[in-house]
Amino acid sequence: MSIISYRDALNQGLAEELQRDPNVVLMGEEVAQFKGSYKVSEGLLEKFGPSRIIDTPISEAAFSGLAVGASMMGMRPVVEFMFWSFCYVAFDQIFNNAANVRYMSGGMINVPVVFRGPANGGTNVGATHSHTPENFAANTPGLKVVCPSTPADAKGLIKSSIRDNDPVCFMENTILYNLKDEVPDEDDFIIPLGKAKTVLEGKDISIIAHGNAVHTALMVAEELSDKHDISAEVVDLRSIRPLDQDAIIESVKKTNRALLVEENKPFCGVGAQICFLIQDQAFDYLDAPIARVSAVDAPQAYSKSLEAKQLPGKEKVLQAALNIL
Amino acid sequence: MSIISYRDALNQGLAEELQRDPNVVLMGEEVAQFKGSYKVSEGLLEKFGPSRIIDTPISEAAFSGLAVGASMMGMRPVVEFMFWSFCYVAFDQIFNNAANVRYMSGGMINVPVVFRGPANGGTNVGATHSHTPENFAANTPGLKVVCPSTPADAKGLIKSSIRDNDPVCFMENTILYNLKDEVPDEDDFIIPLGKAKTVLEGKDISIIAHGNAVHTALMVAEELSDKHDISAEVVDLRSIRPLDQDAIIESVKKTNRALLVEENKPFCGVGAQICFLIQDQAFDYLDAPIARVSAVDAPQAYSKSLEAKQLPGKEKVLQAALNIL
Amino acid sequence: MEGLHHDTDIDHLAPTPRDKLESSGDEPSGAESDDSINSSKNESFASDSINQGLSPEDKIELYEQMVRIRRFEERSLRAYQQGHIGGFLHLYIGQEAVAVGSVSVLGKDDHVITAYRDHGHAIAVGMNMDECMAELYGKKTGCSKGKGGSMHFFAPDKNFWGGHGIVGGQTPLGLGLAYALKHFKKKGSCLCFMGDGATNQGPFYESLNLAALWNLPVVYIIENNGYSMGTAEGRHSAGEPLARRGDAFDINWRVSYGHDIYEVRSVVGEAVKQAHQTSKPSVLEIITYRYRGHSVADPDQTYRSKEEIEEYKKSKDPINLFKSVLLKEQILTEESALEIDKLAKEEANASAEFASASPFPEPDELLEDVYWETDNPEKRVSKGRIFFENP
Amino acid sequence: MEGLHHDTDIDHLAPTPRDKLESSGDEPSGAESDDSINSSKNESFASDSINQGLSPEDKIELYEQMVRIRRFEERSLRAYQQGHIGGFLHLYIGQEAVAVGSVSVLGKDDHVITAYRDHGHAIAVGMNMDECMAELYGKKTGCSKGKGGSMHFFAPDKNFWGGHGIVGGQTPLGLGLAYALKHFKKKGSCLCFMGDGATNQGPFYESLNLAALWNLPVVYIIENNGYSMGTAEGRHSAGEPLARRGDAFDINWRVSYGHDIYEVRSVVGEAVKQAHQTSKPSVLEIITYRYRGHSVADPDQTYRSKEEIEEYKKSKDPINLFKSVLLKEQILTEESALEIDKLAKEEANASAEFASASPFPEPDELLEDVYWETDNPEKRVSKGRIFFENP
Ligand SMILES: Cc1ncc(C[n+]2csc(CCOP(=O)(O)OP(=O)(O)O)c2C)c(N)n1
Ligand SMILES: Cc1ncc(C[n+]2csc(CCOP(=O)(O)OP(=O)(O)O)c2C)c(N)n1
Ligand SMILES: [Mg+2]
Ligand SMILES: [Mg+2]
Repeated sequence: MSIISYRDALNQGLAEELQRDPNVVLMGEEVAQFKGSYKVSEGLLEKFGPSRIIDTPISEAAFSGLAVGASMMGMRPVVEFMFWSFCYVAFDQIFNNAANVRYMSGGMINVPVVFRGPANGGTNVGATHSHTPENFAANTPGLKVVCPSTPADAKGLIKSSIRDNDPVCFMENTILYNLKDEVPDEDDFIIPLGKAKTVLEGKDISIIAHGNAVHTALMVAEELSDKHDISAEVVDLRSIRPLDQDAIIESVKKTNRALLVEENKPFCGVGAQICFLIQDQAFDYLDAPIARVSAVDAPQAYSKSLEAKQLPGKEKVLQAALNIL
Repeated sequence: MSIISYRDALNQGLAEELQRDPNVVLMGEEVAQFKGSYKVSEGLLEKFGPSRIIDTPISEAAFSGLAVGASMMGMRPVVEFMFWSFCYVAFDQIFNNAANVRYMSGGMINVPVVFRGPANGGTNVGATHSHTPENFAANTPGLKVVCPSTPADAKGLIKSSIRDNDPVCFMENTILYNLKDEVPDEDDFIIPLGKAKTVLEGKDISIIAHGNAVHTALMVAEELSDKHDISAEVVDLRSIRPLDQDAIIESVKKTNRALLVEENKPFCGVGAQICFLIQDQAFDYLDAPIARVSAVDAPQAYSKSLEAKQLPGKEKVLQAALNIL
Repeated sequence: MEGLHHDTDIDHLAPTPRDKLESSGDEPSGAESDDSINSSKNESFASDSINQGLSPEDKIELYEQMVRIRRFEERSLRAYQQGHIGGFLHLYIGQEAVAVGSVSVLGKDDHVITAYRDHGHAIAVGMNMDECMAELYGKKTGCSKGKGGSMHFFAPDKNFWGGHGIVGGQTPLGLGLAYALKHFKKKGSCLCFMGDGATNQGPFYESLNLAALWNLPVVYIIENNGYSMGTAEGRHSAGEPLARRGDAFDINWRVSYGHDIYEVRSVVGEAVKQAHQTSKPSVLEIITYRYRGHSVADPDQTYRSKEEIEEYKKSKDPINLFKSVLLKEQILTEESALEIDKLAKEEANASAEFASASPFPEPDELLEDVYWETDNPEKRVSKGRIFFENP
Repeated sequence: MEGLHHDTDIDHLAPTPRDKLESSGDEPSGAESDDSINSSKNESFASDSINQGLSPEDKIELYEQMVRIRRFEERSLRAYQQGHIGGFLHLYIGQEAVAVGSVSVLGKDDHVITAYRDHGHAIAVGMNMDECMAELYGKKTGCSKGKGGSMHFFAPDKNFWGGHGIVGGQTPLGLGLAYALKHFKKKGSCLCFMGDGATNQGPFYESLNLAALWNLPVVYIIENNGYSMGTAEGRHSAGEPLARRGDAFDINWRVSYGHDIYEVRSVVGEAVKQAHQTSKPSVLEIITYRYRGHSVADPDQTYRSKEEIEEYKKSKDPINLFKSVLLKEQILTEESALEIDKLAKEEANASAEFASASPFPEPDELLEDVYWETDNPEKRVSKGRIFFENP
């Protein structure tokens, strides 16, 4: 185990896969000479050269589609979006071409492409730069969706995503890039997609979250335990699609209460879907309605004072937990 | 009352609003000389001339954005997408610009634009042409979303949408264009957004649907009544955002059972959101899990034989109802 | 006709240093001073080395291919009218020389991608009528197992990557195919076909910039049939010719006619040679015409006259023209032409029978071909639930 | 520097019949044979009627505006470093003559829209420093009530429509503003500013086609500062100059320098005149330079040298240049220049104090300004629930 940042973990994962497979390339705005806007690709240009680490113009539609086309022929491109928000100008290439080519060709073509970059609010960059499209991507059959919350997951999941033969939308979080934690040193450390992680065992309530909300959930669980003598279980989904439904349902069957925390917008967000599954599969186990805390239902605000209240904070989540206990 | 088609009802609604307000224009591919791919704009060019009914090149991003810009200055453009699927190439203009400009300007700017066109599967046009993005739009604060299921609703709601000072995503259905039904003749017949319609009163189960699924729900209700002596209530949402939550909750409180039917894809679809609301607001009233039937979770297939089974059909929905009764 | 490019004299578009393809060397220019058909013009392309090298059998095969495409589509039209085919059916009739001529100059590392009007390209690359017709019928035996339909034919084994329904959506994909060719160090190219209307989609320009900036061997072929559905070129596009839109990116571009298969071969051949030799992209605008409505359901009488269609058919039908060339070259006889036609019709009829007799896919096949992993369960690595509504 | 356009001699871009703006009549050409600054060149633009018509007060005001923008931004930079400002801060320092010169030629029906590097345009259109600085601080008194931030300034009452964060996303909006002007029968125009990097977004081309096809009075101004973040022009764009990308649409285009405010006024004035007279669009590429990193957080030393920055500052700083012109014209004295500077600094400092003293918005304001209807409850017509997660 080494203690490294989420950023470095991603960097290692990318470097290892670039090393392992010459058909992996990384492309995006400022990924090469500038080392990535968030420095995730630091050192990769030096190591792999400009034919593997490629700076692009601001042409998300073209380079996303290029990556899909290249993947159809057997390459394994990794596309960095400086922000996932910019997938909106490349939407058709991702949500039609990457998602549907396999189907429309009757299974003759694989699309092993990874789209990655940060998708989060909370950094005062305003509405246009704070989208969290994991629900859009997971709604789209043909795509897989991953949202790592820790350095180890970032590394293990990016490696799995690159090796995956299906298109993967990999959503990081700028707030987590500096988070440091233990990451296994093994040579071939990977984490399969679709495997949730119970980050805290508990028995009174299941708090289910993904991405940065997992950390909020953990703080809430701590306070529930410290101040309210309540034992909360925290489940980190890690992957939205495939989804570890069993882990969710088992946890809820044990605790009989579920609180969903997400930084996604509420209407048709990931929490809504998890809610459907829980009540569908564990209706008789529920001792209270499933509670949910999502981002406040407004475009992401710029002002710190507003945005601090826009994402699910500890107090609000705590209150939501207490409401159903 | 006159009996007219959904297509003609839309046409009347558009014509009346074009007549009423000189700042309303209709633009899109083939809307003028060709009268619209689905002939919704028949006769409008003759009546209002080429400065009000405007044929566009295949440039959805540019003309959607143009409409947003023009609406900022006080026009009320109606943009036709030949298929709502094509919003994927204009996603940023709709989901960023139309949705966020008001917010980002601190409320100084209105964006009274309507994006309309068909959004449905079921006509063998394959995955790229069958998207149903009502959940994406309703997830996006700043946008309103309407899905009319009958000729009267089509007319009353398109008129409201055009008069609305906020951006409205108006999603029609090619299968419904030929549906004929009664439409009030009153001069100024409008239906407010956000008002659901209980199309059938019942007491044993609430079937909640929108768009074409409403018609499936009605067939199922009929069969439930005829063959199973079960009295189903059918609620047509009509508008997804704003959402008539009260109508939903009241119905479920009365029947104690809810079945959600939609032609949306399941993961984070509209049904997921309605499910969350019901269990949140009427948990103690539920005698069974909330059931849901969505489109089969695969890209829309071309073949008739497949697609016939891809959208929620009567048998499948009936079975889902019986399962929770 | 307002905006119809066929009224355009392409003479002033004669290659200048920039729009002349680099590898063209001493090839004669493709631009002539009027657009009437005359044998001398045909001969000028006929004498290009790329056409000189054709054996009589090669020429017969080109002719056959065009005839087969036309008969296939005519048969599919009947099937549509009989209710066997649903959704859209975009016919390529009238444009056959473009697909056949273009594909005929390709080698083993040259690839093809196109839009939804894809039957011609599909047959030109060697897909057989059975799998194509069965796809139109939505049958399990179709090239895409009935999942893609008319707009989404694919044959990766024949270097054919679709068949794409979103206008312009294939332009970045074609760029990616070219990118991969370069990555894999193949001396190849990608022909990316598109319509005149598709030139108004933004991703095309982003792709042009990348193609030029990164030197990618993609050849954009604008099949300019004068209309984007019911909208004539002059009503959808500012500036002429459309190929000039590559100019600002310093991409070689050229306008030529698509009714003469020798001309198509010359022009595309040059662009492919350039791609092989220098890896450079190009934009070719090929003037052509579709005889049928945009799709079968479209009443084309509203935006163009019967006369316009008849005029083109009479003077520029690519099959008739090539037939008279081959008759003159004494490669074909009226009898052998008739025989080719008969065989093509029989083949098309047989394909309709094949399609008709083929089974429909089963509902549970809906969930196949969505993910590689679920199609290969024994190799699946990921865990968890992946589908959320079953048939 | 690889790809840096400043090494480009724009002489060969001298107006040809197509890139000469139509209404320019007998104006002198903007292209000179070298790019060194000399007073004779300045005088050639100085003698344009649009500049001849300036009173001494007008000129002082232009100078003041540039100084105010610079001092405002320098002050905002300090505030950012002190932690008062979050997110991005894209400074316009070095480019001031472009916004000030352009806006100064506009009349009451001329409108402006730009990208995220919008402080200069905002102040140029007449927004006051207080509302701008307060917006940067995220305060309730900010122009967008703290909701938009640095990238999203708006002042519709001053014909200023933002401030847009998505690169190229404003290009169709600007088209729409021009469309509405035409609809409302105003003799106006819309200046749509964008960066060099933004020319690689597809919607820009779609917009160019529509602008030309429909004859819309939009003036696209590419503020070419040589870099798209850390990517020099030559690494992000094929073909030069960028303005030529309007050519294929038959749009008049022109390249000029942005360090001389007289030149900016001449060139933009012509384009606006053309828009007023013929409703025609144009594409202007204005060569300029930013002194600071792409945004405050960006370490610009990785992609350009200190010398490059110093060189530009020394020879082409728009404020210094205009100052020496005005000194020479005896409109300004060293003392009055100092006074202007002092006042600008004081104003900037005061705006920071204003911002600092202003209240933050309250959390429940999060749900304001999302929908017109919920902001105007007494006029609300729709029913039902509209928000699904409250603060
Ligand atoms: C993005 C998008 N917008 C609209 C359509 C609908 N549509 C399909 S084909 C077509 C016309 C295309 O014309 P052109 O590119 O000239 O090709 P042609 O049909 O002539 O072969 C349109 C508008 C689409 N498929 N995709
Ligand atoms: C669609 C999109 N992609 C990427 C970005 C991130 N980004 C913001 S500014 C910028 C560079 C733009 O350069 P340019 O257009 O030259 O303008 P300048 O910053 O020089 O004023 C990039 C890549 C964005 N905001 N939007
Ligand atoms: Mg066409
Ligand atoms: Mg720049």
